[in-house]
Amino acid sequence: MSTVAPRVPLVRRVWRSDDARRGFACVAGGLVLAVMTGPSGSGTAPTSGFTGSLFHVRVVGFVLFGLVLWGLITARSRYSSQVRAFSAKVTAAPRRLLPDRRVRRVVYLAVLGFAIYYPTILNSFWQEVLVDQIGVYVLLAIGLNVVVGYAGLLDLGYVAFYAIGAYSAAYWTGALPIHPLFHLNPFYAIPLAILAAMFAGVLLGVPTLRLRGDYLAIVTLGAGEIIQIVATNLQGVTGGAQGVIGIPHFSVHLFGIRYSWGLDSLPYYYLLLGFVVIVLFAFRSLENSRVGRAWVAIREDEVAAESAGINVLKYKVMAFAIGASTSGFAGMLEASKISFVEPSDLTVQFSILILVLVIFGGMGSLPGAIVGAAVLQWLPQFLRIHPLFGFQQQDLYMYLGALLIVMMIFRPEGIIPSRRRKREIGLAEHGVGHADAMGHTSGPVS
Amino acid sequence: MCFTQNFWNLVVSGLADGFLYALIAIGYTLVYGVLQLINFAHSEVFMSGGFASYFILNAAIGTSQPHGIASVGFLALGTIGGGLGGAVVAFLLERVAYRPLRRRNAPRLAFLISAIGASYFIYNLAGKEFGRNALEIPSPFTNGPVFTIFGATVQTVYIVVAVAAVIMLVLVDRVVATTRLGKGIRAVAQDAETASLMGVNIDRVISQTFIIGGVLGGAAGFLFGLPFGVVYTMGFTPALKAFTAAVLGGVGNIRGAMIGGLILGIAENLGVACTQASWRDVVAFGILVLVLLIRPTGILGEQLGRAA
Amino acid sequence: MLLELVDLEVRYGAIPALSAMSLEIAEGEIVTLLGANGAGKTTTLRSISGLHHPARGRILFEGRDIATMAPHHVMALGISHSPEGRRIFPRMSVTENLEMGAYRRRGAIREDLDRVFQLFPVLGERKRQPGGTLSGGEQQMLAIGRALMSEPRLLLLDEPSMGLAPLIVREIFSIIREIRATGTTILLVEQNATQALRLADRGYVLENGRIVMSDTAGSLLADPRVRAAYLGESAAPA
Amino acid sequence: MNRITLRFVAPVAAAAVALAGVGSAQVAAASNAHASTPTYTIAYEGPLSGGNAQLGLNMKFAVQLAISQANAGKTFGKLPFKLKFLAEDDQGSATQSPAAAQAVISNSSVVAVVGPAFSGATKAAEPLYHAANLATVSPSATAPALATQGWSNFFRVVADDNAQGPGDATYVVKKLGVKKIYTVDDASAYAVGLVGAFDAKAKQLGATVTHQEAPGTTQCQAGTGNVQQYGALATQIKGSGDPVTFYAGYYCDFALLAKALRADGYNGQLMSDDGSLDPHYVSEAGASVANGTLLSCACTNLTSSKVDTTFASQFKKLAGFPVGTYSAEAYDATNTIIKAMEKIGAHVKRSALVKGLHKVVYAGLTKTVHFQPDGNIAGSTVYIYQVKNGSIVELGPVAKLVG
Repeated sequence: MSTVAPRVPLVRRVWRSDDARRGFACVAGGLVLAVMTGPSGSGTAPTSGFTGSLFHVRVVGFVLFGLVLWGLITARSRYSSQVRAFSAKVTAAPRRLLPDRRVRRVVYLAVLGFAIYYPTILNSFWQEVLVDQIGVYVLLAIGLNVVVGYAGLLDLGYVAFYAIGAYSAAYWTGALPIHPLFHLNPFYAIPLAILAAMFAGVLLGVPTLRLRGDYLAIVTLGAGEIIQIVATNLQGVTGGAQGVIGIPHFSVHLFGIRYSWGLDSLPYYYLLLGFVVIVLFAFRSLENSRVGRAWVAIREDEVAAESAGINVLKYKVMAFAIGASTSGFAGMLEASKISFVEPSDLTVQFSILILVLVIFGGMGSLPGAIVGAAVLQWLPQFLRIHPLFGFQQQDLYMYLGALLIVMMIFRPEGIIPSRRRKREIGLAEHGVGHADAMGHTSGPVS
Repeated sequence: MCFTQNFWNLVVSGLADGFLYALIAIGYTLVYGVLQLINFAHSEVFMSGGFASYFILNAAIGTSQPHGIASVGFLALGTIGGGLGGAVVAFLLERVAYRPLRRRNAPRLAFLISAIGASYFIYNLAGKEFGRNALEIPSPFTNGPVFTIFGATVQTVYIVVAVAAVIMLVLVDRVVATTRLGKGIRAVAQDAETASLMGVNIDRVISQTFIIGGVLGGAAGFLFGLPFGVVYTMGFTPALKAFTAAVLGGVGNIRGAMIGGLILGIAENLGVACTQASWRDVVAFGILVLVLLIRPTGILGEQLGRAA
Repeated sequence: MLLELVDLEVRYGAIPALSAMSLEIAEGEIVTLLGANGAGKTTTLRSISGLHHPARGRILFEGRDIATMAPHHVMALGISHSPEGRRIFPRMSVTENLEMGAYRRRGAIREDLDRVFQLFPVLGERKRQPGGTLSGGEQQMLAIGRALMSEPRLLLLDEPSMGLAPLIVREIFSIIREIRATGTTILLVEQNATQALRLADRGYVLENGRIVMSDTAGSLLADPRVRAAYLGESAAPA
Repeated sequence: MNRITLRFVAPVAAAAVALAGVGSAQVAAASNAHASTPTYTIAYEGPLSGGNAQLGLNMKFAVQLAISQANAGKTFGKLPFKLKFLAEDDQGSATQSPAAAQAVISNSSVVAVVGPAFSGATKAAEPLYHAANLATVSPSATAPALATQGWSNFFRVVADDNAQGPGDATYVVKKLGVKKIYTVDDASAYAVGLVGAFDAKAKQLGATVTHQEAPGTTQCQAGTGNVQQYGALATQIKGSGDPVTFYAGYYCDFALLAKALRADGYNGQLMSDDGSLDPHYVSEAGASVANGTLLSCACTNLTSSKVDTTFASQFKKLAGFPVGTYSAEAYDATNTIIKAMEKIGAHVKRSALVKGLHKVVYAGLTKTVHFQPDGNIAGSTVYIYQVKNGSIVELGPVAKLVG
């Protein structure tokens, strides 16, 4: 008989203990962080980045950081009940206060008031950042949240709809080489741009949303690429790689109101803020409506949803189209604000960035999407001015990539999770439901 | 037709591309087989292979120009080096980005997101550490036209790619069909739980599957980088094409991946002749979308490792 | 004792599947586990082979606790599990399926293959056929044959008669009897309680994840409660 | 119930923390001490981070060098004012550059800007600079459209794409006597403009032109590499039999194309633009492939020529790396601004400096800077270079070579 019981040597026994493993992972994580934040190498000195960050006193700090992390994690798992009790005590006061409807309303109003007042005391640089880098991205994240968070679909071609919005703005205002029948101020073209993006969403969605989820991801990724290639190559239609210049600013001339948005970014900020508030209300009520429930059903078990009479494709396409139109609006607003679109900005990275914002904030959570986008978009700007740990802008996507992995391992529900989503993920991990609309594995398991 | 004039030339360069797509596509297919998951980060396995072979060959050859049998040796060294680099990255990838999620039985969306994160992390780290300019792999041979067939020029590098690819493709096909490891992989792909009841260590088989895919992908990184050099962003487009090839042949089907790769390589090259070179990616993605819509199970159907 | 389950508790998330489960099997015995759908029979077998890890309690195999071991380690100790629904590898040939059963073993398995083909002559006729194309009964035979390939000390059989024609069921049970004759200990989970109890030495009755009765097979077969609950509809297979 | 509300408190808190950070950054910007002699700031806007950082750094240190030399009285003698330097990063991106522009404009001591470096970034930021009547002198933005928007404050010290293209075409047709040309561009804004002008001029001179577009790896840096495509393109070029292939784009893609062409057995003359005028072209293509390649630039290349080695050495001392593409242009742009300021005297206002720049004449390293009314440089010269024995050698200005 060769079925001898596995005899485990000491080294392997230590390795197999959870504590040792965690310790190793924490220290390794610290070292990786040391390399990430360390000096860069180059093609001629490929190891200089590694040696410069690992054979340097700073590495001690990172190893210590790893050890402290290990300690914290171990302590947390050992004393999990005490930790829970403590955090319950800390949050007790707000918990007691917040259920009160009035308190809540006051909080909302205070947030809104803050959002209205605070930008006025910022300098023009941060005002600009607030629109170009934060506001637009908050809107984009809220929109993608419908697709990824509510419907559980992975859309990696979100930039395509942004592009369609931006080029719609250019088209209706006559800035493109091809001209429309009549020219419009971009403000009046907003509905047209939204419709165009929505239409594109349906067009892309209807055939592809029948597919399994991971195929959908690839097809949307391809669609995003194609949009960029088309925008670059169709010189006669889109102006090609040079981009389109001279898209006018928004202006309203209606019912005796005359207002033009100009170079100042604050008016754009308030327009965005208004739009975000409207969209928030709309999405919140959508989440709690029949449609929202259908999305939940699809996420949890697509087949069951289908057999319960829910038109799965319809609701998926709906989510896709809502996300697309939000993205289209954002594209149009940005194009009109800076009067310019160029294809080199319409990259896959852009789509990925928005995805990171949503995941970081919390899939399916509106406050999560807002805060995720605001914090992650503000942080690089802040780090640029006050660089910490040798942060360099060109490494941004390296940090974001690492962040995605870490989030998926430790906190897949995001920093401000949707309660429902968190429960779903928990259940799915115990084999109940799916927590995404990725479809059933068509794997060969019978 | 627009390509009649250059037909055989385009077929030859298409085959060379196709072999590379096939090598990368196998990585997708194997991993898809055992995990039912598209390994989005496979592009970076490919890229890492390119860089590994660059550093190894740089150390071995430097600026000298080897001849004759030495060339073959250095080619083997580059291929093995690329394969090793790819294998290491693929192994770590599975350990760090997938296994913790698998342990928790996380939703598939989480896997995809983790994979995207890993991809961005790896290639940007490579950009940071190795610079963001393309690096030229020291050439183990002098490239040039070798012979013509049907009026098509066949370059040295095409022959190298074809020979290396055929060897590896046959090898992997045999490994999966006949060895104990191959049986483990197929068992896990068909029914992981039952495989574990047969005494298959699923974790180990999954690791080994990533490693095999990594070896092929990494070697492809070397073969790809040989004429064009290596750069940190090199993985994205070829990997997306290879994925298309895998879908074309039927995800999870090893021979399908090979055939899909070759078809895609040729179709793309002929397609370019009819349009501008700038539409090349559109041709490939167009094929992808069409295949997914018309026959999502691919030409040979989805399955792993039907032995013969 | 060859196998002892001591105070076992298994949960699916918050839902308990087994609680305070205790059971023992001596070397050479056939023990059967009876119970309605969802009573926890399959969960018991899956916990023994390491597919589920219990929240509490011990699983002792020859005195050694295997509760937290991975399935492939459990398997290496000599426990072989023929799972519910047969779970043949559909795109592997009959021979390859059997070879999978001997996956942990290195060295010659020719003899074992021959032994299985002797036990199940029909498999010998279909050596090269993909497992997925066999009939239900043939698949069940293949599943049992595959489980035997590892030369187990303890064989776990989960519903070997499920969905099969009565004639085939009888054949399968007679083969189980033959296997037992070679000295292999068997833990049998069955819906077909009469057949199982006729074959077994002892039996346990599970309800809602708890053992509610345990006795010799003969006494259980005679027990009116058991007869009413489990033998009512299938008392006389014709 | 209470959990739902909790979800709303956390964002507020987080947002407050984030915005508090915003505020603290504001304080840093507002510090400008008074001195007896007035102090003015010359700003630089360009990529200092992101994929195009290197190109931006080439310019940034040149601006910094020009300012410190002027302060030391080396360039113009004693000046009636002191100069300060401010660098703003726009990553070369159109969506980032308005914020960078705002940061520059809101600093009241800034009287002129060197930059923005990239055409797209310029298109997005220039309306703001124009509204602030702040002069911008770009060392590198070559899109022709920039000079046609009515931005009176816009200047550039490089020829636009329309100048280099015709110069190159003239050289190819007249000097090389070639009547069939294959042109390829990398689909970047810069290359598309350049190749359009090249094709038009070549056709006007009687040559036939076949054109292909092949998207490149976006200026050798970021984006998605797509390097395997040159195999098929090379096959087509070889099939065409055209004796000259002109590539508009950047060195890394040009190197790949060149290698693919030679591997296919193409023996024609290779030529490219200033995007390829970089020693990396030779190192990436390999000397055997690169030798004989013609390159062009509406600039003199300092890495290879006799012009002012003191600039090159001082630059290296300051920056820690050698001068690169557009370093000399940035240096000239800065000195042109200082020259115009010197003419105005001690009290420099933004609007006065815009007027002053329209009139200034300054003999710089690369050329004599004198602006046309639309901000383009007057009488730009296109230089031809060639790779010989693995290094890039200047042949001379087109006008002289054609004779």
